[in-house]
Parts: sequence; structure tokens; C-alpha cells
Amino acid sequence: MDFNYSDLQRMLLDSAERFITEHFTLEHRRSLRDSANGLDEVAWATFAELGWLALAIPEDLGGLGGTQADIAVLAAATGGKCVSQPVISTAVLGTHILSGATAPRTELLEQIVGGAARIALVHGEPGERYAGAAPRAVTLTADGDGFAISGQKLLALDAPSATHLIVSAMLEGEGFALVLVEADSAGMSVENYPLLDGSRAADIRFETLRVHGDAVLATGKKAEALLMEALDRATLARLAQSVGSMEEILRICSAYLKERQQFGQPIGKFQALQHIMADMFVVTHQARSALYQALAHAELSAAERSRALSLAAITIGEAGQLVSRQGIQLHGGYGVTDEYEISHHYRYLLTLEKISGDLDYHMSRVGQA
Amino acid sequence: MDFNYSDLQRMLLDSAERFITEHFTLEHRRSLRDSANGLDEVAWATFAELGWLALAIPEDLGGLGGTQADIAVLAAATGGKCVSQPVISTAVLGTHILSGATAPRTELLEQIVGGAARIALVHGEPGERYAGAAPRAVTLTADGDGFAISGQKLLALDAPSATHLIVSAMLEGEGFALVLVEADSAGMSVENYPLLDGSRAADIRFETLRVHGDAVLATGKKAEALLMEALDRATLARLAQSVGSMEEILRICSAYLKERQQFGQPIGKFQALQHIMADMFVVTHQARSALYQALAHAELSAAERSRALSLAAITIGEAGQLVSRQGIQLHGGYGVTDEYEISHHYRYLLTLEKISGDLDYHMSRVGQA
Amino acid sequence: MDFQFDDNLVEFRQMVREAVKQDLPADIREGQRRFGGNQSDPHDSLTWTKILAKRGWSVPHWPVEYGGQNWSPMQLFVFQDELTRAFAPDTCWGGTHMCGPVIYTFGSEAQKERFLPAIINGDFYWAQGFSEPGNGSDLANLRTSATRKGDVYVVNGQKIWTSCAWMAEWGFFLVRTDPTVKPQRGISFLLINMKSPGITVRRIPQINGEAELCEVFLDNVEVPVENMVGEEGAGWTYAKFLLDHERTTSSFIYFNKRDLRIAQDIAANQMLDGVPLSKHPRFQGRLAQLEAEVTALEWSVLRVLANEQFQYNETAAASVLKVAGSRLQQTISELHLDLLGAQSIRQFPFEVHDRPNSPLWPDVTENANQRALIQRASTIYGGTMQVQKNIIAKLAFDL
Amino acid sequence: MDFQFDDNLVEFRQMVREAVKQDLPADIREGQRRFGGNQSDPHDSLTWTKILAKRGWSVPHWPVEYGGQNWSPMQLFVFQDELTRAFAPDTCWGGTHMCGPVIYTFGSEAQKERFLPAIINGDFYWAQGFSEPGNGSDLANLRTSATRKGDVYVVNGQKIWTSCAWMAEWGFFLVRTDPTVKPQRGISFLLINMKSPGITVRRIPQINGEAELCEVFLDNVEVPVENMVGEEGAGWTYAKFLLDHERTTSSFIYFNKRDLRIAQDIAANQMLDGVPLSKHPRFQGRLAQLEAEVTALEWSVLRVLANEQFQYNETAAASVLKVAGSRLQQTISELHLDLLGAQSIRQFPFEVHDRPNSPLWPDVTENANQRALIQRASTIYGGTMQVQKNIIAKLAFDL
Repeated sequence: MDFNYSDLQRMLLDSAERFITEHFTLEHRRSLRDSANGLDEVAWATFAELGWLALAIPEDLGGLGGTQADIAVLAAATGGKCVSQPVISTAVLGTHILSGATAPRTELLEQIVGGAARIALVHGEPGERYAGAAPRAVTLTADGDGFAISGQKLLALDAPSATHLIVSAMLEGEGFALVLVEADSAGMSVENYPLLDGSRAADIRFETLRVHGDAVLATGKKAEALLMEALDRATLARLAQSVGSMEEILRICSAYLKERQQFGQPIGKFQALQHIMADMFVVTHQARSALYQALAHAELSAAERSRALSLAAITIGEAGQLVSRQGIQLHGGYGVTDEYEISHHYRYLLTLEKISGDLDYHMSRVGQA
Repeated sequence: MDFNYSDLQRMLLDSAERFITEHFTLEHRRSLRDSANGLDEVAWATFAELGWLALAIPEDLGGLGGTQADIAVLAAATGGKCVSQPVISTAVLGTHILSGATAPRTELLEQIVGGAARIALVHGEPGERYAGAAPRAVTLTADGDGFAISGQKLLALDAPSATHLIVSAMLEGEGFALVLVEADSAGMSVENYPLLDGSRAADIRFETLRVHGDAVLATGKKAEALLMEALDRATLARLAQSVGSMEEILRICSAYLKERQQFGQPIGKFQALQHIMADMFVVTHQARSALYQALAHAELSAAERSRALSLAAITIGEAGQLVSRQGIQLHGGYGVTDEYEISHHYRYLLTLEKISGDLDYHMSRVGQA
Repeated sequence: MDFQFDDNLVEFRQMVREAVKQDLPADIREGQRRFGGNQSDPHDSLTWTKILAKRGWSVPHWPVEYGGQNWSPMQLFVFQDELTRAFAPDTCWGGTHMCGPVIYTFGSEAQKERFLPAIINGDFYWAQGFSEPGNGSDLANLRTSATRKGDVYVVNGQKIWTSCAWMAEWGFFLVRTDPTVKPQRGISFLLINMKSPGITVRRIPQINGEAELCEVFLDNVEVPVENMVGEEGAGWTYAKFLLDHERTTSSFIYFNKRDLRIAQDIAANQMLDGVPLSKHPRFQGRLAQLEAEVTALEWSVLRVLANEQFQYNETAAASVLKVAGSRLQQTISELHLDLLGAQSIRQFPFEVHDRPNSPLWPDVTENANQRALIQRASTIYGGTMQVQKNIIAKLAFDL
Repeated sequence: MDFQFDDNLVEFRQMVREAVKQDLPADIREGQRRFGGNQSDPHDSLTWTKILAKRGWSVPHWPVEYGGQNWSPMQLFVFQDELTRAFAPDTCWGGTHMCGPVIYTFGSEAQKERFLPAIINGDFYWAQGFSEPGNGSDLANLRTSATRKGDVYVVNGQKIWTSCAWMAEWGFFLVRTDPTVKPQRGISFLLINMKSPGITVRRIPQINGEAELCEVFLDNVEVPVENMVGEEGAGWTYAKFLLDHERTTSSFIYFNKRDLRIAQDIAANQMLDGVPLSKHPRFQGRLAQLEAEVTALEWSVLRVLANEQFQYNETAAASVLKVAGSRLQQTISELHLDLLGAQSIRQFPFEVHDRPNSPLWPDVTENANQRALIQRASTIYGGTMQVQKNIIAKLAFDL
């Protein structure tokens, strides 16, 4: 057992931190809000250059074959600066499904590696809380030599900047299918919108969009297992982002407590605030431990993997709430302005938590297993 | 609306506090542990003398016709010194059932007023968590000109010192009945034991105990409603005891913080401990407000009464946990000895909470209504 | 002890409810319901004040001689409770609850004549200029100066967290008129026209997209001496008077009650496995807990209103309301988000008229996170949670 | 990074499990399971130490030359985890984990020969005489004095919270040998025979009925100079060495794991409306939350054992274990009580042999509240929660 970074991880982390710190300044992130789809083209090209988009792809499919720990290291670094670019949708979730498809999509994977393609999963549906495996209302029906997709999807994360969509649908006889669709296909109406952290999502209505037969990536149990595994991997990476964000909050807040003066001394001299920092430290440390625990189970059976992940999600979700709430409290009035980092971390952690399934959802997953 | 004590209440309270403070010293309470049934004969005689045992009985049945607020005032005073004498079982729960019985038991009520009789409710059964209205395993069956009771009861509070027991049982045709039994009757086996606060309870096995027909106090819906009302009244009085205990904890702890020195100053100078005291103050204040809210609804319909009571029980239960736990924490090592008041309040509040139905039980009652 | 509301209060509540039903314009009500106080058109507040004024109800808590209603504290409680319940906007609190009472208590006749009617009729917004950068909860450190030059004070300095400054016509400011005496003694209470030359206002973008709070820069602003309220150097006393004036406001009780009701509504409508969340024990439990807290808080407020003789210091009891009430504001809005799940994190445009209309997004989703985000401030402004606890420790326990 | 246990650990665990199964007497195991550490016969601990010693396992964490096993930190972790899991009693921690390491590190050859074998074989209990009334967490204020007179030190003073003093044969004490130097410098580490004339021990009745902790009064107790460990005046250093020695102990990880398992068992057996509590969402949720915390804590411990290079100060990381671990001890035992409902508040006699045998009271009820009550101390001893937070604020953030 070794909790120290490998040389590769150290390298990844150094380049990541250097680039992210330089590039993703508060001002820059605020300016991205005005972009059409939230995508930072310059950053995306750099992600490709630094190999991040290839990291999760198996070596035999042209990737770097990185482990989930490698991904977590990188994700934590992006979390430190509230990066809300569609990295996880593309480079974790998307690559996993494309690599694991009945016929792996090597060509598209290549485009991803090069920075030319971006993937979004289109899975959630109205009336669902946190999606399990099965879609209900969106169907895939045979139509000539291909299929037709129809129905309403909700909250497809990162769809606005994606070049390709992976759509889950009910397929008669198979129960379940994952289908690859080009994002500019005709036959769908899309409503794009931002989330609290600046990332984008879309509601998509398929009005009998037609696809070729080979657009189907996987069907039945295999598709379901592939999707669940991809979702768990994405959640794990988001938990790492949360941990990175919390650790940065510790840095921001402890610096603020030393710098900000009130009643004639730095406010960090007040024991009540010291103890708040100590509480934040304890849960952040525990959150990283929880992340490691989930990583330790990440390659085991689906049941073991998911349960371990949900345990981590509970710890990290609660920690994120405490750390970001108290982080604002320590900042006083400045904490609730858009002009200080801390409010951005608050929104970032809140968004990550609610995307990844809230405490209630994860408690149920643990309780049922 | 008036939250100040009436003259009667002021009088009640003054005499109560004087007697209780003088009599129920820590040493005296600890010595009561060695008594056979936990009963303090001297105190009981004084309760009778001061009119406490007559307070809840309607005037037309020879009592003082006090309100539930009057009872709460008194109960809070007893809570301040962790009094665990069987006052509520007898003078609140018992008198209410005896007064409301199909034929009110004036003679027995007179004995109660005089201090000669004490009542215990025998209702809970094994395998139940918090008893609703209906017993399940204990039955009342016609037997000649009377009835026979049989079955097992659990955790009958204050039974060890009671002269009379009120037993709930299933009665064919009526569904439900309350029966009065003399505590020294043959035909039952009793196991007495102490609870954490020094009060006593008993498990009672009825081995076809025979009673006269007129031992039945009430049957059917009437019995059920009478029992539920009596239980709610007892719970309300216990909530008042809890509030009294918490308020005393505030006094004890704030005095301790000023007196105890560490690192060269009173520990009350540490902001972290000041804030703990402030938290305790806030929830204690809210607890008293919750008590008033329950009192405001105490004479309304059963549904309104019970729901309001459960809301209060949630607030007071949570407050009691915070106040008693932090009360110990503020005392450091001395907090967990049997020699300081604070550990007695801890056990007292824990016992009251668990007797009155825990948070989960009251959440369910609120949620279902 | 008597825990029953007076009989007349039931009728009174009914009377207010009817009146509000008649008077409150549907579009204002709907804006408030869907988007909460700050997001809907800010002028709704002044419009509504004028409507209330027609019944003489815009400042019912003032003395009758100045336009008040001589209602009992309990009636005022019921009145505000009904208004909030009906999703009526607040009046401009700076005028009706802060500066107004200071003016009628300490102001000159000329000031009363000039300003009170305007407040009663909601003619314009008032800005509150107390806080300064770097002194947060520490008013004694106030640095904005007002130097007398003939008939005017020349004011220089900077204020922060000045609510509504960008749309206010007048403001009430604490300024230092005498730097030589004890810090609390040299402070005065000045009414300043916000259109005066030398005033610059910068709106501060907030965590939830709004920009209601401002920085105000005062650069040689000339203020006529007749705009000083009461005596020079007594500003600290007036500020304390003003802050003590509304002992129960900081409980947010009306909002807590309303927000709890909203949570109950969401829970009844959001489904999980075909069952409403209100029937799922974990959410049911949280709802019960919050209802218990809100109910206790309401009774804590009633205790203050009914003048209970507290065992402990009264200011400490008022701090209880602030501590419990502000925390509740946060926990209830957190529950809103949890009930909405992933649908709680869409960012809607802050301005109402920019909002899309999507049937997939129930209107409660439009406001939930903006409310929840800004609630982080409720344990900060008006004395942080930590300051409140310091107060309690000192006043209740002499620690 | 590598998050997998070494393969050999799985075998090692199996090996330990088998051995404990063979060696642990059923009555000792049963006493521990039903009544926990302190309620069962205290001599079980010494008996069990002797049994472990036969395998050379009573002090596996010591250096091999003094009787240790040369196991890796992970092996020691697994070993202790298995022992606790199997309800084996602890060895006398005062000997095996506190005083023993100080003796073999700083003691004379004579002391090593005299005391180490006795510790290894569990010949008797050791009392820890550090705390004094009135100085709680503040060792620099130590007042018990040891004055050299010829071949003896004459010791006077009073100790408190001295665990096991009533049944200990020896104790290790911090005493002030030089009142003239800086407070930390004048302290020495003295081994004292508890049967010495002048020692009076008073057992302190505790909240849960036990009386394991004691006050020790020392009245002109003569202690041979050869019983001083190491150098005069270095006691403060040795005490710090001893307290730092076991960085992960204060996490109570083994107990937290076991207590969580007990909670899961209770929840599976207690019924409500015909369904086990483990299936009732509120209790299910609390169990999931506690399991999440215990699991995270276990990995926090593993991080320390595997020598992670922490971003923050290491002592602060150790304080995390204490803060989280001690709070967990409390919350898990609170859950035990909540799961048992009203059946959690019966007071059973503290001594096992006095206990009645009632089929209506499952054996888990016999111990639950005694454990829960004494757990209130877990955030107090060994540096209170507040002291731990002070440490973190200082060492992690330099506040």
C-alpha cells in the first residue's frame, strides 16, 4: 500500500497544477460564462496536448491506459480551481463507453485524444430523481435498416459543447441500448442552459431521430453494465474534484484568516474561527481517505465497487457541505459575493454533489446492498 | 397570551423549588439507589402535603383542578434536581385514567391525594418499540363473574413502588380494556429493576390473574382514547421535566466555567467554550418555547394534541442531547464521574427521552399526521 | 400563563387576509411567489407600499400620531405573517423600519414633515450606510468622516453592503463628525441624498447572480447641516435604538414559516419510485424536524412579543431568535435543493424577464438555488453567528 | 499510488484469526462480548496477555531484541483488528504501550531486566500517573513533587484519572524534581510501587457504574532513586515520546469497526412494524452514514501507517484521527441506544456476576448504555476535543 504519488502521477500533477493555476484564474472563469457553450477552446487544446484526453483510454485503443487513481489525481487538480470544462463527460465517461462498446469506436477515440471530439451522455429523464440504469420514456425502434429514437431527456450534462451524444433508450427485446448520435443530427430539439458551476447541460427532445444500425454501441445487460461502470467512474472522478476543491478552500480560508483584521487583530486569532478551520480540516482529510477507499474498490465487482463508491460519496458530500458553508462563513460578507473565490467553490461543490447523486441516494445504495 | 406565571403557579413553584432544593441533594439522590423500590417516603408525604398529588384531579372529584400548564411548572421544577420519584405515573397518568374511567374511582383518587396510593401503568409488551394504543399479547378473558388476565408486560414504569396497577389488555368483542389491579395481587410474577435515572420499572407476567368485573376501568374506543390522552399528558409533563433539567444544566455549567481555572484563567474565557454555552442556551430557550407550543395544543383534538406534542418532543429531545452531552464536555474528566451533578442530568435526560418515545418515533407521528 | 391567542386575533387575521387578497395585484404576487423578493421587479415593493398606504397599513407599527395603527404586538405579528404568507413584497425596510422610527423619535419637525410622508407612501428607496470595508461587525472603527464647513458637512469615505443604494433616492449614514472623542461618541446620523455630487455607487455581484448590495464611495459630498438627525455625536445611540427596535425581525419567522410550507409542497410533488418524497421516511423526518424548529421559533417570538419576564438577559433572548432563525433559513433552503435533487442546480437568469419557459422545470426550480445561495448570508449580516454567540455568552452568562 | 493490501496480509490475517480462535478462552471472549472491556473480570486481561506471550504476541510492536515480532505497521494493524474483532481483551496498555517502550528506550539495563519480562507476561497492572486535579490537559503545571533524600526520592502530591490504580502493582509517574527551572524541564519519569507506604488510592465512581479511574494520594512516599527512568528532568520528553508513540491508537479504529458491526446486528434484530430496523430508511441512513465515516477513518489510519507524505503537519493529521475517532465512538454508541429504544435505559448491575438472566432482555441491552455513558469521556481524555482543535489550528494552519 502506497499513498504517495508515482513519478507519472507527480508529473501529471505538476503540469496540471501549473497550467490550471495560470489559466483558470477567477477572472477567466467568470468570462467563460458569456461563451456560447461554456467551452474553453484554448484549454481544451491544452488538455489534448498534455495527454489528459487519452489518459483513460486503454493502450491497445491508442490511449495511455491510465488507472482510475491517475484520473483522480488529475481531477483533484482541476477541482482546486473549480474547472467546469466537460473533461469527465468526454475523457472518463465517454471514453469508457466507446472503448467498451461491442465494437470499440477507435476512430472517435482518436478524435477525442486529438481534441476534436467531445462526448456527452444523454440519460436522465423527466420525473426521475437519480437515474439508475434503465431509461423509461425514450425508445429505440427498428426503422428500415436503422433505428428511430424518440422521447424526452433531461439534464444531459455537457451536451451543449459535445460533438457526439451517447443516448440511452429502451429497445424492444433487448430492454436497453446505448446509441451514438452526432450532436448536430436533425430530428431533435435541444434546450441548452448553464448550471451553477458554469458548466452546461441540455434538455433534448428526440422527435424520431433516425440512426444507422451501427450507431448502437451496446445492448441488453452488457449495455447496462457498461453504463453503470462508466457512471461510477465519472462519479469517482467528480468526488476527486470535490476533494481538490475542499483542499483549496482550506488554503484560501487559512490565508484569509491571517490577512483579515478585525477588532485590532487577524481574525484567525479567534478561537471560535480556529475551531471552525479545524473542523474543516478534519472532514477534508477524511474526504481524501474516503476517496482512496473508493479507488481501492474501483476495479472489483459491480456490487463492491458501487457500494464503496456510495460510502465515499456520503463522506465527501457531507464534508463538501461543511467545508464550503463554513468557508463562506469565515469570509463574512465577502463570502457571498461573486468576487471572491470561496463563493465559486461553494457553487462548484454543490453542483458536483447534486450531479453525483445526493446523500439520500447514496444512503439508499449502501442500505440496499 | 401570557407567558408569566400566575400567582398560583408562582406559589407552586416557590414551594416546589424550596423543598426540592433542600431535600433532593445529590447525596440524597445517590442514597435512594439503595432503597428497595426507589421510593422516597418522606418526599412522597411532602408531595401530598403540598397538594401536588391532587393538582391534576378535577375539582368535582376532590382535586385542585390544575391545568396542564400548572403541572408543567411543577414538573420543570422537579426536573431541575433530577427527581425520579413516581409523581407523573401517579399524579398525571394515573389520576387522569381514574378520573376519566367509566365509573370514576373517587375512593382511590382520595387515597392518592393523601399519599397512600400510587399508580403505575402496565402497558408495554415485548417486541414493541414504542407502544401505540393496542396491546397485543396480554388478554382479558371472561372468567365467572370476573375476568382473567394473562400474558407478559415489559418495562412498566414505577410499578415497583405502586399500590395499584392499570393494565391494558385485549378484551374479546371490545378490542381493548383498561383494568385496575392491586399491586400485591396473586397470579403475577414481577421482576423489578432500576433505570438509568434511579427510577424503577418492572416486567410483569400475568399468569391468569383473576379480577372482579368492576376492575375494568374502560373498554373499547373510550379506553383507547383515555389511555392515549393520559400518555400524552405524561409525556408533556416529562418534556417539562427535561426543560427543567436543561435549564439547571445551564446554571451548573456557567458556574463551573467561571470557577474552574486552566492555563492561568477561568476556562469560561475560552471563546470555544463560550460558544458551546451559547449553543446550549439557544436550544434550551427553544425547548421551553416548544413546551409552550405543546401546552397551547394540549386541550385540542387528539390529532392536534398529539402532533403538537411530537413536534415539541423532537425539539426538546434534540436539545436535551446537545445540552447534556456538551454539559459533560465542558466539565472535562469530572463530567463523567458520578460525583458531579452533570452526569446525573445526562442520565436523567437520556431516560426521559427514551421513555417518551425517541426522535424516530415522534418524526413518524408528525409525518403520518 | 395563557397560551391562547386572543379571540379578536382570529378575526383580525381573517380581516387582513381578505384585504390582502383584494389589494395585492396578481402580477406582483406571482413575481414574489416564483422568484422571491429580490428577483422580481424592485419597484413592486414601492407599488405595494402605496397600496397599503391607502388603508393606512404601510407603517402600522408606528405611533398613531405619525401614521401608525395602534395595533398590539400580536396584531402586528399576525399582519406581517399574513402578508408574507400571501407573497406580498416587503416595504422598503430601510425607510419603514429603520430610518423612519429614528426620524420620528429624534428628528426635527422639518425632517418629519419632509421624510415621513414619503416613507409612508413608498415614494422611493432608502439606502442604509452603516458598514465599511474592513470593519464588518465593528462599528466603533467607523472611518467615513463628515467635517462641518459652514452650512454643510463635507463627507468622505466608503461604505459597503449598502442595500438598494443603486436605486435609492436617499440614504441614512453613520459618519464620524468628531475624531477626537471616544470612538462611539464621535459618530453622527446623517441623511444624504444619493444623487448628490461626489457619490459613486458600485453594485456588488453576489453569489446568486443578484447585485442588490453596493459599495458607496463618498468624495467630498456636501450635505446640508439640517440633514443631521438629532444631536451631533449621538449617532451611535440612534443606531443602537434602530437595531434594538425590532427585536423579533431577525428571527425571519414569517419567511421561515413560508419557506417550510414551500418545502412541504415540493416534497408532496416530487416523486421517487412512484411515491412523493413527503412519504419517504428520510425526507419526512427532515420535514418533521424543521417543522419542529420553526414551530419552536414561532413560540420564541411570541414569548418576546408577549413580554415574558425572562430569567436571562433580554438581548440574549433576542440573539436566540437570530441564531435559530438564520440557521433555519439556511437549513430549509438546503432542504429545498435536496428535494429537487439534480434539478436544483440549473442556473436561471437572475432577471425574471430573461427566463425561459420550460414545462420540464416546475417553477419552484427557478428560484430555489438563488434563494439557497443568498441564504448563506443570513448567518453573516446583522452580526455574524459568531458575534451572536459572543453576545449570548456575555449577556446570559457573564463569561 | 497503490491501494491494495499486500497479498501476504490476507494470509497473515487468516493466520491470526485461526490462532485467536484456538487460543482465546470461551469465557473470556463471552465476557468481553457481552459486557465489554471493563465490566468483565479485569484479570482476564492479564490471563490473555500470558496466553499471547506463549506465541510471542503480547508485545509484537516492540523491537525484536526486547520481545517484539518485527511485523510491519500493516501487520500490526491487522493483528489488533483481528483481536478486537474476536472480542479478545486488551493487554494492560499502560505496560505494553506506554511504560514498556519508555523503559526499553530510555531505561537502565536493570530496569529493562526487572520490568520488561513482567510486562510481556502480563504479571500485573500498571497505573499511569500523569494528570493532577486542576491541571487537566496542562501538564506544565504539574505539582506532585519528588525531593531527593539520599538514595530515595520522597514523593508528595496527588494524581487523578489514574486508570487501574486500585489493582495495579506498579505505576509510572510524572513528578517535579526541580521546581527552580522552566516548568517543562523540572519533570522526571518515576516508576513507583503502588504498594509503597504513603500511597492511598480512591476509586472514582463513574457515570456508568464502574470505578476504573482513581485518585492517588502520595504522602511522603519513598521511591528508590534507581526507579527513575532515564535522566532527571527529562520526564517531559519521555511523556511526549510515549504519547507520540502510538499515532493511530487514538482513532479507536478497531473498536469503531466492532461497534459498528454491533449496531448493524442490533438493527437487523430489532423489529418495528414487523420489519427489522436495518430496513427502516432513517435507521438505514444512519447506519450508512456511520459506515461511511468508519470506513474513511480506517483509510485515514492506513495513510498514517503507510507513511504518506502529508501536505500538512503530521501531528495535525494524527489529531484528525482523534477528533473523528472519538466522535465516532460516541455517535455509534448513541445509535446503539436509539436502536434499542426504551430497552436501552435499564440499569444493569455493573458487576457481571450480579446480573439477572432475563429472556426479555437480549444480552446486547446489558452493555449498551454502560458503553454509551462512558463514551462521553472519549472526547475528553488524552486531550479534549477542544485541545485537539487548538492543535490542528496551530500546526496545520499556523493560526
